[in-house]
Amino acid sequence: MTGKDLTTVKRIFARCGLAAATLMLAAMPAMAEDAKVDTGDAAWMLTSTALVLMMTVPGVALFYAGMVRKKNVLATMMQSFFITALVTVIWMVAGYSIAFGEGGTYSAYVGDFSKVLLSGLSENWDKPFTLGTGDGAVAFTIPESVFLMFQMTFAIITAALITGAVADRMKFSALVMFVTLWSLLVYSPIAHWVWHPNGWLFGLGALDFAGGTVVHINAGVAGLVAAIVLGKRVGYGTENMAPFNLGLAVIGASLLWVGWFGFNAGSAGSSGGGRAGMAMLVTQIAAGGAVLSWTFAEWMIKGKPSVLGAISGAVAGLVAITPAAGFVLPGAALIIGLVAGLAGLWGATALKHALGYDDSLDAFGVHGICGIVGALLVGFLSYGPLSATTAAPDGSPGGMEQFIKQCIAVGATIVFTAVATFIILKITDVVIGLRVSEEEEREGLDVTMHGERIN
Amino acid sequence: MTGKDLTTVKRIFARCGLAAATLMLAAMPAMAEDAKVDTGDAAWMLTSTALVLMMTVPGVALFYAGMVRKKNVLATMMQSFFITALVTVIWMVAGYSIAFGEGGTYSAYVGDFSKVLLSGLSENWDKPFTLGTGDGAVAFTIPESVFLMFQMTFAIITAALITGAVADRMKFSALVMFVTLWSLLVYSPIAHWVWHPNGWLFGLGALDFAGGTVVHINAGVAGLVAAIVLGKRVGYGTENMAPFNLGLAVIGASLLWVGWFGFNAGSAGSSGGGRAGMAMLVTQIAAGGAVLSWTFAEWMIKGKPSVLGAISGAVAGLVAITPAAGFVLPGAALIIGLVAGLAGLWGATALKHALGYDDSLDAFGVHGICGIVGALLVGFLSYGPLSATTAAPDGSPGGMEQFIKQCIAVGATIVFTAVATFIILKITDVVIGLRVSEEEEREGLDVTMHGERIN
Amino acid sequence: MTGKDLTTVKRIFARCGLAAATLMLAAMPAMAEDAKVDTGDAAWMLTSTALVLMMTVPGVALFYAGMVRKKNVLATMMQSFFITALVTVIWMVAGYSIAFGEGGTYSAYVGDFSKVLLSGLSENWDKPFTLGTGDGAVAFTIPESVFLMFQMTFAIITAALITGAVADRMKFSALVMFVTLWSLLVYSPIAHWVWHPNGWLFGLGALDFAGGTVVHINAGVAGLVAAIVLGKRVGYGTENMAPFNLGLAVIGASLLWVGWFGFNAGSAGSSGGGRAGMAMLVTQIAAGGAVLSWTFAEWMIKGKPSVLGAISGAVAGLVAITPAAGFVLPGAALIIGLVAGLAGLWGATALKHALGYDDSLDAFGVHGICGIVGALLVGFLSYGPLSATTAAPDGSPGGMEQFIKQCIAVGATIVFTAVATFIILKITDVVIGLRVSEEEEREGLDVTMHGERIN
Amino acid sequence: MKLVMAVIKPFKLDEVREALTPLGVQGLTVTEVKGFGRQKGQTEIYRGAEYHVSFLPKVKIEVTVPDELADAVVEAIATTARTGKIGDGKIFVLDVERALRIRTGETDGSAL
Amino acid sequence: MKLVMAVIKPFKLDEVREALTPLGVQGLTVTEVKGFGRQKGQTEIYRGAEYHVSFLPKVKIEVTVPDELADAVVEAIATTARTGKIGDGKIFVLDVERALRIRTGETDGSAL
Amino acid sequence: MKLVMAVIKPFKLDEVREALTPLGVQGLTVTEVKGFGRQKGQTEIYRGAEYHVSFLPKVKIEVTVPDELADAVVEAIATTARTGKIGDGKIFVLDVERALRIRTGETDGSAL
Ligand SMILES: Nc1ncnc2c1ncn2[C@@H]1O[C@H](COP(=O)(O)OP(=O)(O)O)[C@@H](O)[C@H]1O
Ligand SMILES: Nc1ncnc2c1ncn2[C@@H]1O[C@H](COP(=O)(O)OP(=O)(O)O)[C@@H](O)[C@H]1O
Ligand SMILES: Nc1ncnc2c1ncn2[C@@H]1O[C@H](COP(=O)(O)OP(=O)(O)O)[C@@H](O)[C@H]1O
Repeated sequence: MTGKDLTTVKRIFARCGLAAATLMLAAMPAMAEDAKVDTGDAAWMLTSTALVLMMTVPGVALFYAGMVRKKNVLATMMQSFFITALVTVIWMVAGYSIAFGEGGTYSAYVGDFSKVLLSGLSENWDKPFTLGTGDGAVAFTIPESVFLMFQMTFAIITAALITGAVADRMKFSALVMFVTLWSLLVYSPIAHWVWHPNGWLFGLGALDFAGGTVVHINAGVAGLVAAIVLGKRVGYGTENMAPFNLGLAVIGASLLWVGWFGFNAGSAGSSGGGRAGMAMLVTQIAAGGAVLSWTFAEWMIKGKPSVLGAISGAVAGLVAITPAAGFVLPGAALIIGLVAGLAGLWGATALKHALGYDDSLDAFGVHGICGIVGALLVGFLSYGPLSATTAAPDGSPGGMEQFIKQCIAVGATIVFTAVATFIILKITDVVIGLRVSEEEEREGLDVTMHGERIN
Repeated sequence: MTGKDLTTVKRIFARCGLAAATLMLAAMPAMAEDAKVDTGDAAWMLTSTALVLMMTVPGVALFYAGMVRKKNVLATMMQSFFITALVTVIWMVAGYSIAFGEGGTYSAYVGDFSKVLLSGLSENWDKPFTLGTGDGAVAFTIPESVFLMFQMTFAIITAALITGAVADRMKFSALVMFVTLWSLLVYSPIAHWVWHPNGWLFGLGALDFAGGTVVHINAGVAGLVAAIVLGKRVGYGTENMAPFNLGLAVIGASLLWVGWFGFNAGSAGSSGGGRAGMAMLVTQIAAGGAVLSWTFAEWMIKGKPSVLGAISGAVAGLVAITPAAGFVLPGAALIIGLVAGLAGLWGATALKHALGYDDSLDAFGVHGICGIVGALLVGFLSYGPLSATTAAPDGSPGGMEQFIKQCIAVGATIVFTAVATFIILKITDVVIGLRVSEEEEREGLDVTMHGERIN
Repeated sequence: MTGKDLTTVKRIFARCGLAAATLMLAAMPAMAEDAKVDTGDAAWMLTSTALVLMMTVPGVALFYAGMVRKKNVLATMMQSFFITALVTVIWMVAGYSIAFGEGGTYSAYVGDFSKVLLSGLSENWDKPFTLGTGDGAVAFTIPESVFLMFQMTFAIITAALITGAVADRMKFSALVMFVTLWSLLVYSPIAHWVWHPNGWLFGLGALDFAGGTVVHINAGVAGLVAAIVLGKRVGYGTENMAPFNLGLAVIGASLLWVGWFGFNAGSAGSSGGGRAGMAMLVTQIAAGGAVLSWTFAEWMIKGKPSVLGAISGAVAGLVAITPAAGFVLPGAALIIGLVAGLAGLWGATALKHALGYDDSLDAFGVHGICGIVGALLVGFLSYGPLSATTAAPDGSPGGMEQFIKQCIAVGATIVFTAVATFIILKITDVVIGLRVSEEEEREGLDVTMHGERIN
Repeated sequence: MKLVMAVIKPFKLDEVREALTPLGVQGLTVTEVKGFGRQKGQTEIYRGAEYHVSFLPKVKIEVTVPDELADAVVEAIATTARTGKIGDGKIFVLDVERALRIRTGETDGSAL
Repeated sequence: MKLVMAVIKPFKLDEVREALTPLGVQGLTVTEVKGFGRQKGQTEIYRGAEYHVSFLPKVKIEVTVPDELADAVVEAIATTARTGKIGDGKIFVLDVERALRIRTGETDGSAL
Repeated sequence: MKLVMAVIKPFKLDEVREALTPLGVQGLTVTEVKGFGRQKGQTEIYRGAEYHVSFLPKVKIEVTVPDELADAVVEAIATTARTGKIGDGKIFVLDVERALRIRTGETDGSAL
């Protein structure tokens, strides 16, 4: 790898997730055989991986389970928990290869099968990892095992987030089939577009620090499509569907918040430099801002500041800052947070009611909408020096040019995931049937799907 | 910065929080332009920040919510959750500046507005941070973003702890106003006194490793004043106010315990040297000791060892070791823990009943009393070499001289926070009214303040 | 320490827990006076310690409490919580010394009292720690305080795991006495055998990366013996003993899963090299595989995939990978996980019913059985290079020779713990009485042992 | 006065309450109960331990009404709560000798 | 014997129980119920979905007493449970034909 | 018809239900209640605040049966639920004027 190659890497890589790695390059010795894992970076990435896993189990599991009726609490937890296991194995078998394999003729769109079953990992397992080859290669200071584990936790949570839209009425068997196909055919390709140096959105220079498109817009739109295809819950709009135990949702949202530090600051790929620190700081500020704006808006509109509003606001802010976390300053983060709180409130109330679909727990209303808000706002608000490299000392300052790239990334993600999710759902419906019977729905999924109940 | 300056820094800084940073100085190259963030130290401080956030959400939220009656569970969680967001924004806007700005004429007592809205952070964001200037400067191996985020989580938890004293009867709107003023006018100044090199208690050489005065005595005394000003809960002493779900409190206490490793070992400012490790170890020992002494004492006195006693003991021990964590050996930690368990039990039962105030969840009884116990005991028990530096090879060994300094720090904190909290409460009372109506209190805050309930 | 000594260390140490330390040796300067703590390794080990503590409180506490009836929820939590404190103090007072003291004449079997009350820790507290002396010494890059805290969390969780077997019917006072004796007389010696360089199983070259024998087989077998000695619960087999709130168990299992990253990847002793990363990866894969195999098997056999099955599968997989975590490749981990899921299901259902004991929460069925499965399978599946050192470039590849060593380690652990546990229980029975009265059992331990209840 | 005690399926509660208001019923009391009857329960299996849960969640409505209203109330509940599927529940009518409104001390008819 | 069934505000429970003891009432049974009545419930809003919760938490006391004690018991409950605010609840009296203490098999008067 | 209302110890529920089936009882309704009586409660202490919890968990069974079955049912419950220890509970019998099966509209005897 020549000096010029490295420069190219830095320029491109600075635009996307795990970007801080490039900052390390300057300081690192040439990528020689004897490169060593940086113990501090590795420590942070191992920690971040644990934090992101915690976001799904128990984070999302509780956040969602706290919002459903008593009869569906366990089934809702089961969805996140089982998906964690399922996507783990899927990712190991083929998902990682499709997302982060070099790819062949269509390498801009999809990886290949070279890393199926993680083949190749037994070599260089104790050496720093380089993603991609040739000009586009991106060098890390951590081993591939850590890189792929960290990425695995993203694949897991994305699938788990979708379950919020289909809660209370989807067959468990159908969910298993759907997630298997979706993870391989939708998640992995989009991750390749955005995070593999060969990916077309990576090449375009669209900014997505930690997964605004790949994770949140993706899950949100998939959820919306699934909610529409499945149809409304029995009794929606007429029966009382008040959450059984919002306390669980508060625990879930809290662990999401804490875990999000791994999600965003971990996406710096390193603890050194200052990007991880800045990412954590702006994550916190955006979350705080969104709690305030959602809560105060609800207070004014509905007369009371609700707990569900506050925790939803936190998630809204965290989602919106995700694509921006490594690229914006605190002031911009506060703006993103305040806007996200209002956007989420609008998405989960006005928009949903206006369009009339039943997105049970607002996977689209919060993750979809706020993911879009964040992905677009970073186009204007990104601060050059934060993404600057020696090759591109100005980094990617916000502006119309960047905004257009963001629009392309957002649009492409929406269209692809909407169409592909729809097709996968229809196939699953034919093979298994998507929805439980009305009687099972009335009785609740806990007992009918899993033979258990909480007391 | 000359060699002599550095020496001075070390001598002073070794006496207070984040002290381990000084140990690093010896090993570091001169504070040149090209100093680099230590990836290992940064990894640990990022992790610690996540751990301390987890202490408030969901830690304190659950610890407190598990002790109230069913009708107030969500409202109690809401207080901690919302405060997390509120103090985040307050800290970013002005709190950090008031606490860690250099300050002008009264720089021994309060910072200035130079860091309002975190201005200045966009420069040197990827460089190690030096707190203060000139002789008193303290050099870190982590960037300012990480330092200020870590400190933010302390500002958050301190405000959240107060809510235990006012649970079940304070208006949510009044709490929002109170916390806003209190965080800016009470917390930030005291943090400046103790942790800024210009602060008068810092200069005095009072030992407070991780916040015995700033966090626990401060929150405990503020809580006591608030409990007295608000008055007793309706039905206090006559109606059954048994905790609705102590299971939540056990989860909360557990996460407090785990998170406290970030609180105390993170206050070493670094993972290197041995101070973080020793701080974690003595934290664990003190917590364990206090669980044993509280539980066995209760067992003897009341006939049964209660779960609430055990978890309260853990918190008591953790509080008491906080000011001492980086300065004492395991044996001393065990003593501190054993004493704290008994002191907490006394504070939460005998003292409270003797004086007749209604500190609903014993914010003062546990945090105030045990904070005082720890802050005073460290005066006798601190082990020189742990706080030693090249300039002061004896460190701060315990003794009468040190004990007097501790008394001054404790006394000053108590007096200032008591008076200021009282004034802020009175202002809030005039503007908004502190307390809900008796009917609202009867019906519960969940439904009357937030329009929600758990089922 | 000569070069040859170091080589010896590496060869031996690579076979057991905390093995990655050896990989560091090659890269380290001679073990001179001025060796420094590696900030990155220290950061990861501090984090791992927090994660492993989280496994017990609230992890095991919730996992178990979620499976008992309403009347025993708090008592079950109390057992884990109190044990955390109790074993902390026991470990500090003597447990650590018995486990990691050099030992005298019988140094292959037990340590000595040289480290009682952690004496000696005040020296070299800021230096890297070397375990053992002379030829067998093992050098770490972290201070002893961190090493002993990390180990303490293992001693804690092992004792806590046993409580699953005796849930619902053991006197609290008897449990306190039992755990005190058991921790000192059973846990510490076995830890010495396996993890101290002088230990006979260490010398034998049996592989146990993170505690398959010391923790899981040990706790599982002790639990089995205790379940048999205590006898069945009143109403076992006739009354409905359905779990009161499996939601708690899901939270517990999730935190166990997350915390297990500290347990296994922390057992690498370092974040550098690649062992921690590989350990984390295979941990995740085994957990995922076991969830799938347990769930699908149950689905086929019983008609429904249960939540309790899924979370039990996760624990089964995590247990089984524990002895293997640093030594196997992802493919082998998947096999271990799939086998463990089936083995756990068999242990918790068929085996238990066939033999007719009442292991309330399947401490033996899951931890015992899957610990054995993992400890034996690693004999065949371990991958040489992962445990390779310069002295032994082939490491410990799986095969019949290694398998026999594993059988010896497993057999010795089972026999010793079974006999010693039985004796300790009998002594406790004579002194205090093991079991509550039938009336107390009917009324529930929450109110009769602890004077509290959940509502 | 009569106490009409009805055990119904939980999701029918709101509908039933709304059906009673037009008849002049101004108050009623609801209890969560578990019902055992012809409707089969579910089998729950926890790690191999099977429990046939014969008790299903139901809701019990208790409403005291003047004698002349009793039939209409029974009728209204029966109609609204009916799904035609097994487990719809029962209605029992008991005689009430006295009624009293605590707030005012009003008795009988005017207490309801 | 009479079954006195009272629906009261939950926080009045302890007071009521204490008021009955002097009358010679040695046992009673309490159920958590939800009441619908003149007292308005609260509106709960969850992300824009409004539920008017017309049901308020109440406590139902059931106590069987000898005929001659019924009036005093009703009186005692009414007095103690009264706050004068809407929602104080109701008391109904029903006739009980038989009573039996399970432990001893005693019946009627001596069963209570 | 008679309404047999029994308050028993919770762990006896399954046994009692099984004892009623042979008598021809096809349905019953169960409520979790708290009982106050001769059986002493426990004292709970939370950080020094003592609450004597006089209420103990009990289960209430309500079963409506034809007049001729009432005695047998009372007898069966009394026998099965008896432990001989204090707190075994009570059985009360009330008269039911009407019964109706919601699903079919059947009334009285055939509604049960
Ligand atoms: N004899 C009875 N006494 C009291 N409650 C009854 C009786 N029979 C049935 N119930 C209640 O009615 C509910 C419905 O009865 P079930 O026999 O399942 O169906 P259906 O109402 O269609 O006949 C039961 O769950 C139970 O709560
Ligand atoms: N007709 C009735 N039958 C049964 N319970 C009733 C009836 N009317 C009222 N209740 C119960 O009494 C409670 C109080 O009644 P409500 O009309 O709100 O106020 P008040 O008691 O002041 O008239 C209700 O919540 C309900 O539980
Ligand atoms: N007069 C009563 N009216 C209604 N329920 C009663 C009455 N007396 C007792 N009970 C119920 O019966 C239960 C058992 O009564 P208790 O006096 O404790 O013991 P025993 O049944 O052995 O006499 C009580 O907990 C209560 O629920």
